[in-house]
Amino acid sequence: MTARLRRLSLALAALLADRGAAISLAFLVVVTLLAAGAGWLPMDAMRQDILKALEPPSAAHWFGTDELGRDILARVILGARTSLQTAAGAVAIAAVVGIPMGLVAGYFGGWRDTVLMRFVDVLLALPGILFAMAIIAVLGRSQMAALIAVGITGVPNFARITRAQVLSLRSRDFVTAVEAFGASSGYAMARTILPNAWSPIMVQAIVLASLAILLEAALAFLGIGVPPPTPSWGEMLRTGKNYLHEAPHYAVLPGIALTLTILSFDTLGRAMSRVLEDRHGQAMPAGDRQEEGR
Amino acid sequence: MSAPVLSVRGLEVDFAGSGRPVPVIRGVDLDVHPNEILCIVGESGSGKSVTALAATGLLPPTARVRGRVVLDGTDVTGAPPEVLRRLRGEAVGFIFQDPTTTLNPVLPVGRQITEGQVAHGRLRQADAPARAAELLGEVEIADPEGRARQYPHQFSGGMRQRAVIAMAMAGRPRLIIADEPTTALDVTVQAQVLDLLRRRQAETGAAIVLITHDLGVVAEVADRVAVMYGGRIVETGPVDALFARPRHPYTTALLESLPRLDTRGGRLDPIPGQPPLPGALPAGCSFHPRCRLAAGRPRCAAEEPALRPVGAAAAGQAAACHFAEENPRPKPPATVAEAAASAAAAAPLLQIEGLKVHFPLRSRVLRLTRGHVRAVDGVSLTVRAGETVSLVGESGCGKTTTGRAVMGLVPVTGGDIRFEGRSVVGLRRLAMRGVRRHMQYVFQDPFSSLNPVLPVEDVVAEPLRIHGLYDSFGGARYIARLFEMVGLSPTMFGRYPREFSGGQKQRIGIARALALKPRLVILDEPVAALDVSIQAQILNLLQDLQRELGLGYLFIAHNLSVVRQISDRVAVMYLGRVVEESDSDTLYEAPAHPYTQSLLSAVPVPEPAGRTGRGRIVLTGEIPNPAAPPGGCTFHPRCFRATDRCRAEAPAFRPHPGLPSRVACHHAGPPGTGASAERTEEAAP
Amino acid sequence: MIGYILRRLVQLVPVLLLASVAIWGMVYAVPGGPVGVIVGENASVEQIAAVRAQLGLDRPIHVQYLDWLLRAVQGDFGASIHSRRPVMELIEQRLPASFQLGLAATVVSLAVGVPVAIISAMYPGSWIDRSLSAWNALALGVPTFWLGILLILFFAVQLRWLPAISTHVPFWENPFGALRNLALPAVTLGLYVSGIFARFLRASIVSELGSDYVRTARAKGLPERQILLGHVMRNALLPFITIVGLSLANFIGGAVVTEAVFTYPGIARLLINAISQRDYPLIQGCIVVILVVYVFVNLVVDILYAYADPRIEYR
Amino acid sequence: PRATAQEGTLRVAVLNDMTNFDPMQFSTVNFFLIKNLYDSLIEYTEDGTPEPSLATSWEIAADNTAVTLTLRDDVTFATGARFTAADVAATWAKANDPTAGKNVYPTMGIVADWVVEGDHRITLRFKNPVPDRQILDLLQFSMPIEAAGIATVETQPAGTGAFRLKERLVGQRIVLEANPDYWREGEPAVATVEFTIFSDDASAAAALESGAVDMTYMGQSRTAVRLGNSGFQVVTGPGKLAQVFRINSTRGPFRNASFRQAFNHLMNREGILRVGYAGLGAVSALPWAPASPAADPSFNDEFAYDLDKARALLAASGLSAAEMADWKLLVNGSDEAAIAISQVVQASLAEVGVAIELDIRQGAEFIDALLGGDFAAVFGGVGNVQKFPSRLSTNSIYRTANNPVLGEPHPHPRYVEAIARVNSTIGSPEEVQAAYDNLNRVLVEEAFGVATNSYETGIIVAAPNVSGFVPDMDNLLVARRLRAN
Ligand SMILES: Nc1ncnc2c1ncn2[C@@H]1O[C@H](COP(=O)(O)OP(=O)(O)OP(=O)(O)O)[C@@H](O)[C@H]1O
Ligand SMILES: Nc1ncnc2c1ncn2[C@@H]1O[C@H](COP(=O)(O)OP(=O)(O)OP(=O)(O)O)[C@@H](O)[C@H]1O
Ligand SMILES: [Mg+2]
Ligand SMILES: [Mg+2]
Repeated sequence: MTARLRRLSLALAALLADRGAAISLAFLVVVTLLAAGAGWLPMDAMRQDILKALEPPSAAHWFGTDELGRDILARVILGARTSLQTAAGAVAIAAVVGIPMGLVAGYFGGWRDTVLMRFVDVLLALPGILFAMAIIAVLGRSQMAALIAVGITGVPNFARITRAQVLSLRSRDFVTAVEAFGASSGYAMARTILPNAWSPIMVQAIVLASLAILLEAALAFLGIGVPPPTPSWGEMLRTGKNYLHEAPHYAVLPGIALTLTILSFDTLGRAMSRVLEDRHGQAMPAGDRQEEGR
Repeated sequence: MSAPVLSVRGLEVDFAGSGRPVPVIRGVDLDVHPNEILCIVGESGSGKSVTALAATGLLPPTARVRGRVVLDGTDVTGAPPEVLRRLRGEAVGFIFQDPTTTLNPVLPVGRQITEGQVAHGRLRQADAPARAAELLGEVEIADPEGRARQYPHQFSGGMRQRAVIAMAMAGRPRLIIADEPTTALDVTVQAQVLDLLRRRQAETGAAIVLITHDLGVVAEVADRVAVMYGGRIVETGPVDALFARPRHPYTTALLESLPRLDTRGGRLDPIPGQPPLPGALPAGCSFHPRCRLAAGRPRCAAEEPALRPVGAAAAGQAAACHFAEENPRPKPPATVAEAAASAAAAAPLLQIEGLKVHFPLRSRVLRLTRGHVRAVDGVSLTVRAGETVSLVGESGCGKTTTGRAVMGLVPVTGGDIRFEGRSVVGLRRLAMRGVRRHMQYVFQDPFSSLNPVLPVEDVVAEPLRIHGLYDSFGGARYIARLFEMVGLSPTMFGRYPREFSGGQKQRIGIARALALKPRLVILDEPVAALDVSIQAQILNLLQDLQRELGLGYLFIAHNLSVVRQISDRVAVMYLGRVVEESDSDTLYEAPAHPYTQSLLSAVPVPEPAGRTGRGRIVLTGEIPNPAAPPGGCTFHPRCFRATDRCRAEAPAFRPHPGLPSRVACHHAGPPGTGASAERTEEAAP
Repeated sequence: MIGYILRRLVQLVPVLLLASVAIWGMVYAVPGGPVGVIVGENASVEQIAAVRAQLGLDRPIHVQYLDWLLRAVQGDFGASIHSRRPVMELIEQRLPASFQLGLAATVVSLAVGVPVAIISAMYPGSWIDRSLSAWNALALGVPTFWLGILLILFFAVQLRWLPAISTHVPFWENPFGALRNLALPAVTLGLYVSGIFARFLRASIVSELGSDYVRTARAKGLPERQILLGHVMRNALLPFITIVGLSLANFIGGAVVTEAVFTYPGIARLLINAISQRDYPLIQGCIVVILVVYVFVNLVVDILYAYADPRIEYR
Repeated sequence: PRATAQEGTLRVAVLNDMTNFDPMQFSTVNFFLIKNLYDSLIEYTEDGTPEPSLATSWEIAADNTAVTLTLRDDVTFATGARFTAADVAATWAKANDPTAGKNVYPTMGIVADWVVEGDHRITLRFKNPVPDRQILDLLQFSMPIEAAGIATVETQPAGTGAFRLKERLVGQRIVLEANPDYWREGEPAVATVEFTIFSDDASAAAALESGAVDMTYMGQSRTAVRLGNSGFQVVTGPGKLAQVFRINSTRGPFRNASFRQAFNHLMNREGILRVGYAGLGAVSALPWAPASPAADPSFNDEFAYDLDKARALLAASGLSAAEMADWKLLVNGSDEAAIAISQVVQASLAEVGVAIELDIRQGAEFIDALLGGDFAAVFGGVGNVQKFPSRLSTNSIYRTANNPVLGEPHPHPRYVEAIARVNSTIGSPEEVQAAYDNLNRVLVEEAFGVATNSYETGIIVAAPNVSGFVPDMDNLLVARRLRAN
């Protein structure tokens, strides 16, 4: 156990040696803490004051106010919660569905591979955002629907990356070894192959988190994301777009928050893949679906 | 003596990584003269390649180079890139180790051969195709015009290396640097390539620096030798003198740790310990912790010895050892044959009869079966308890597949495998699990056979856990015992495989194989990836364990010397079939199958003394595609005894009269006999 | 080769069938139907029933699907419920625009991404590499819709250089007009992907630069430029073809946000409107066409790949 | 007949694609087309005075049971066919057909039959005496379709309008060209009108600002105010809409009248007008435009935003807190203003302790919910609020029979009676006013529709060089005199 801890702390140290990764991680930690503790902050994201609508940034409202006179800073912070929750949930769904698919397809090959990968093909062939829209249309507009929709569009990423990993690992001798000892295919997949495939999968998860935030924002921008009054960055951009001339801060500030968060996830993901590459000498494959939110 | 083509003085190379710079070359002096072959030998990581790359300024930018390198009259160190570039095209040609990766896969071979010349303006673009064909012709490739237009993947390994030689020679360079040019090739092909290299050198008068870790190759081709250890040259001298009377204890130890084709010894004499890492060199003489002479001598631990002439001045030998004069002559190879017959009486542990494993070849599209790779196509073998049976043959002949079929890892197409009398073919999963407890497998590549994310303790315990026997076998205490048994300290329990050297990893792999107390161990090239000194340690360990535990070994290898060292009986495979099987001594001393004979004659012997007189059968061509084996006897296209009968009729595998061997050949018999032996037998120049 | 193409096309059939059944099922699972949109907010119950019957929407789902399928196989995708025009006609109006935008966006992403990749791969770790990689990160981090709005505000509203709305002007009829109309949407779409391209290509160039054949080429004394262009790029571009193809297919079918922001008459916007109006035949038609485009582009990519990579033989 | 050559193109940005060319199926999506392809029998001026159009004169019978029209004899359809009384008869026949009459059908309920009295003379007869204004509204609402073109009118326009269809690219643009034989002298002013369909208000505004179009039609109020401030012309017409908080009084807490009445005071009307419409419009507690004969500003004070009064009414309802919050507010997701004002109400409700969620739906899904009455409450614009007061009942929530939301029998018989009284009061102005007052009182007490404000629909924002705006009673776009130079 201590060895594992040591390994973890070494990896973290290597990660933090990268200045970009350190800054990104710090930023994400701050954003996460703020989002988690939004309830304790002095500003209220929901309090309207219509007479004070669309005010520019001031001492009372650091980020100004929106069209209903609500504090934009508070809404940006609460929007972080929406974004992070959606991203986390979506990545979890994508992983829970995609990883077993990739494992089974890669490990057994044959008809299972054909069937699963055809399914992935269809998912990939339809632009993700269209797919997400259809899912939301079926489920109705809610945070859960957005989360599921974004999650399902991420399934191919996990399925393909896991499958590729399994294909490259399953002919490696240490996998043959556990098979030679008489281990079941379940053991070989879950206990031997998967732990070795974690690194690229983790990297993929982080990349996907940034894509999920982007896609969630795009859905909100198209008016089918998390419904108001729950603040969400995409929704704020969508509304703020209408007031670009009167109150440019309204769309600019949430946009910056969104971009910085995506950048941080992205930087972190790349730094992680670099560190892992250095440590394992294996190249991290790029994601399949990086074109979300077009 | 004429001026040296390459002259290196005081070469030092550091690699500046993230931490402190690591000294990799620590003062190397070298001269290479025209028409001379200088071999650089040494274990992995001793700095052979870096020396060669530094000589031509090809090191990556992270390398810091000091010292003076004069190549063909030009000072290389600090030369502007343009000068270096010209030098590379004209004065020096390169041959690298792995012919599969040294050629660009997406460009035609012919273009790659000549493009350097074209870039230097020494060849007009219009003349390039003709010149490429001419060069390919010179390296004895049939249909050079057609081949020049093909891509590397359409060439076999040996042909690729020939093409690389043609490329290196294209500019008629004064110097050729060949970095392990034959390590990736089979012995038969290695013999062809070395032969070609030597002949081309004789024709062009170029100097050759040949880097290798195979002392046999050195003895075959070198004029002079430089032995490297820990980033320095520890001994240098003419090849005969160096082999006859090595002056540095490392050279001596190397020679003694080498298994040899011409002797069957009980135990090898390995060099203890591990080669040093460049970042953590011992103080003083870097060899002293492993040195026989250094024992207890404070000077060795304190002072780095200089390379100084030793022995008769005319001999031109130099060694970097404070006590070079005390270095004993190498022990003559042991010739005692131990009682090998002891096992013969025991009941058979493993019986393989007529085993066939065919892999379907599927088309990319629609995945229709388009044919079969006949990976194993008729293998019969018996292994008894306490006995080592070896399976030898060139790459791709089906050795590994046989081993895997025994373990039930690949589906068997035909034939039978019996373990302790019970057939294991087609057993259901659970029944197979029971059998697997008693058979274990050791893999070739220690780097990939251990799960990188498990601590080594868990790696070794994994088979026990899978079978639910961890506690009943004694848990951690039992694992500790296994560690000690293979010469590792249980204090290493929590470490990960990455933190071990290759030899240590292979020990862990062996410990893991022994965990379930098997009766049969299948060893798939267990020492092929290891340096000679470590190889000897592992071979000894295997022999000790066998004696202690009464194990039966199925030993898979392509190195005939290693096989001779360890085997009781040997089976030679060619293209999926066993073509000859006998006890070890008979097979090596009286081979009956022409393929066995050619294999044995292709093995380089670390004995420069008799090399000019050794008769040698150089096989033409390479092993055919197992998906479309030739008709009749599959060996006939390469066989020097082939007749019409061989083309038409596959020979049966049957006992050879007068020998305890079984052979599959229409014209079996001792070397030198047979229809057309003289035709293809040729003497080295 | 022709046999190979035919087989690939045959393989397309199950994918299309699977997708069409799935989409049909999904479309019906979605609440709301096309009738409300047609009759308007103040319609009566009888009116709605009449329209439903008129459109054949009162039949069981599977009957409707089979009917659609039978005619679709014959190339007849029916008429749009909403506009009463043949689905194929509507798609034919949009497809050239989508192709043109997709190609333009691909050109933009290549024109930005490839040089960025090459330059940063040539000096890995240098300040220029780091600043280019920051640029990439930015390209990947700025949401498309946001970028589109900013571009319109700046180039169309402020400077008045380019139109704020992009119509489809066929390139061969009026190249200048086409470029004016494509500039902003193509940049909006392409910038993000240029980041992906640059990253992918940089990584493969760097890894190819470390391979043995590059060392061989250096040992031959080839100039660095020739090594990069003649050796490395050929290998690095091979896997890149696939990525470019995928993104082209996605540009054509999936430029949802960009088409909305620029009011561009592409197929994605047609589909989005069809979805919001529950125009079933049009939804089906669009999706089938998007799938076919995807498969077709991939086929072309595979053929190109085979052409560029001597190791692959198609039998 | 005339020779003034039209020239030039007018480029108009619109925000919806039209659905079909039937003038009886007009809704906001084809507002921009109808008055350009068709003419009405009569028109209203901005202040509601009737004036001739295809009908040169109309004589209402003394007992208000018939009207006789004289039609122009110099009019041709876009096909070239002459316009006669037979076309008007065919048009009314279509309007009176329950499957073909579409939007006009309910209005035809008062009609008994019609008699063609010559090529250019026709008499329309009513079942009962009908107020003048209601008759005029029907004439203004009647847009003759060529008899031969009635069957295909959904896909093929068949009118006498100043323009005819030149090109249609679904979802992209519609191009009209001048009708060369148009009967109005010197009109239309331009040769072509090109409508480009935008999916988004901001893009349309940007197109106008960048000069890509000459005007936008039906954009958002806020954008219009902004563009107006930066030098563009903002043209609003008399045909305002009333924003009404529609309540399904057959469901949940809304069955309770006191609970419903609380909403009269829960509406922060100033805030809503400001947030949703940038102040363009007027607050109103009744569903009338200021020009409506039934408008009564005194209600605005009586039913002003007052949370205390709301709390009192909520308390009087006797509902528990959980019951009061047991509903969702349906929101039209494609309407930015609706999203904003729904949040204003949501916040007001939160202030009085009723926490509810928004149920935002898009496109077809929203319309289906609206049509099927599948909602508890929803904001929705109500039209015809500047015309005869009983025209209110053509809007779904205010329908007196076959009400799609409230169902049969109508749960608010007082309201049904009040509308009937308005329809049948043909007496003195005082009697008429009393009928209107009664209707207004019933509306706020039954409170199944709580009005908040009137607002502009069909706003035109045009570049400074555009001239020739013709106001339309329904704010439809009339392009026949428009030109840009
Ligand atoms: N680019 C590099 N960066 C850092 N260290 C390097 C680099 N190249 C080689 N080294 C180190 O220099 C030492 C000598 O390497 P070199 O390749 O010369 O060994 P070698 O004798 O050729 O071994 P082998 O038989 O394995 O080829 C090794 O320890 C190696 O790790
Ligand atoms: N799973 C497989 N599918 C198809 N062909 C296979 C498979 N495994 C092995 N082969 C083929 O079978 C032949 C024999 O392979 P095998 O690995 O047994 O050779 P080997 O004698 O162990 O060679 P080496 O010395 O290179 O390890 C080769 O041609 C190989 O390509
Ligand atoms: Mg080397
Ligand atoms: Mg093998």
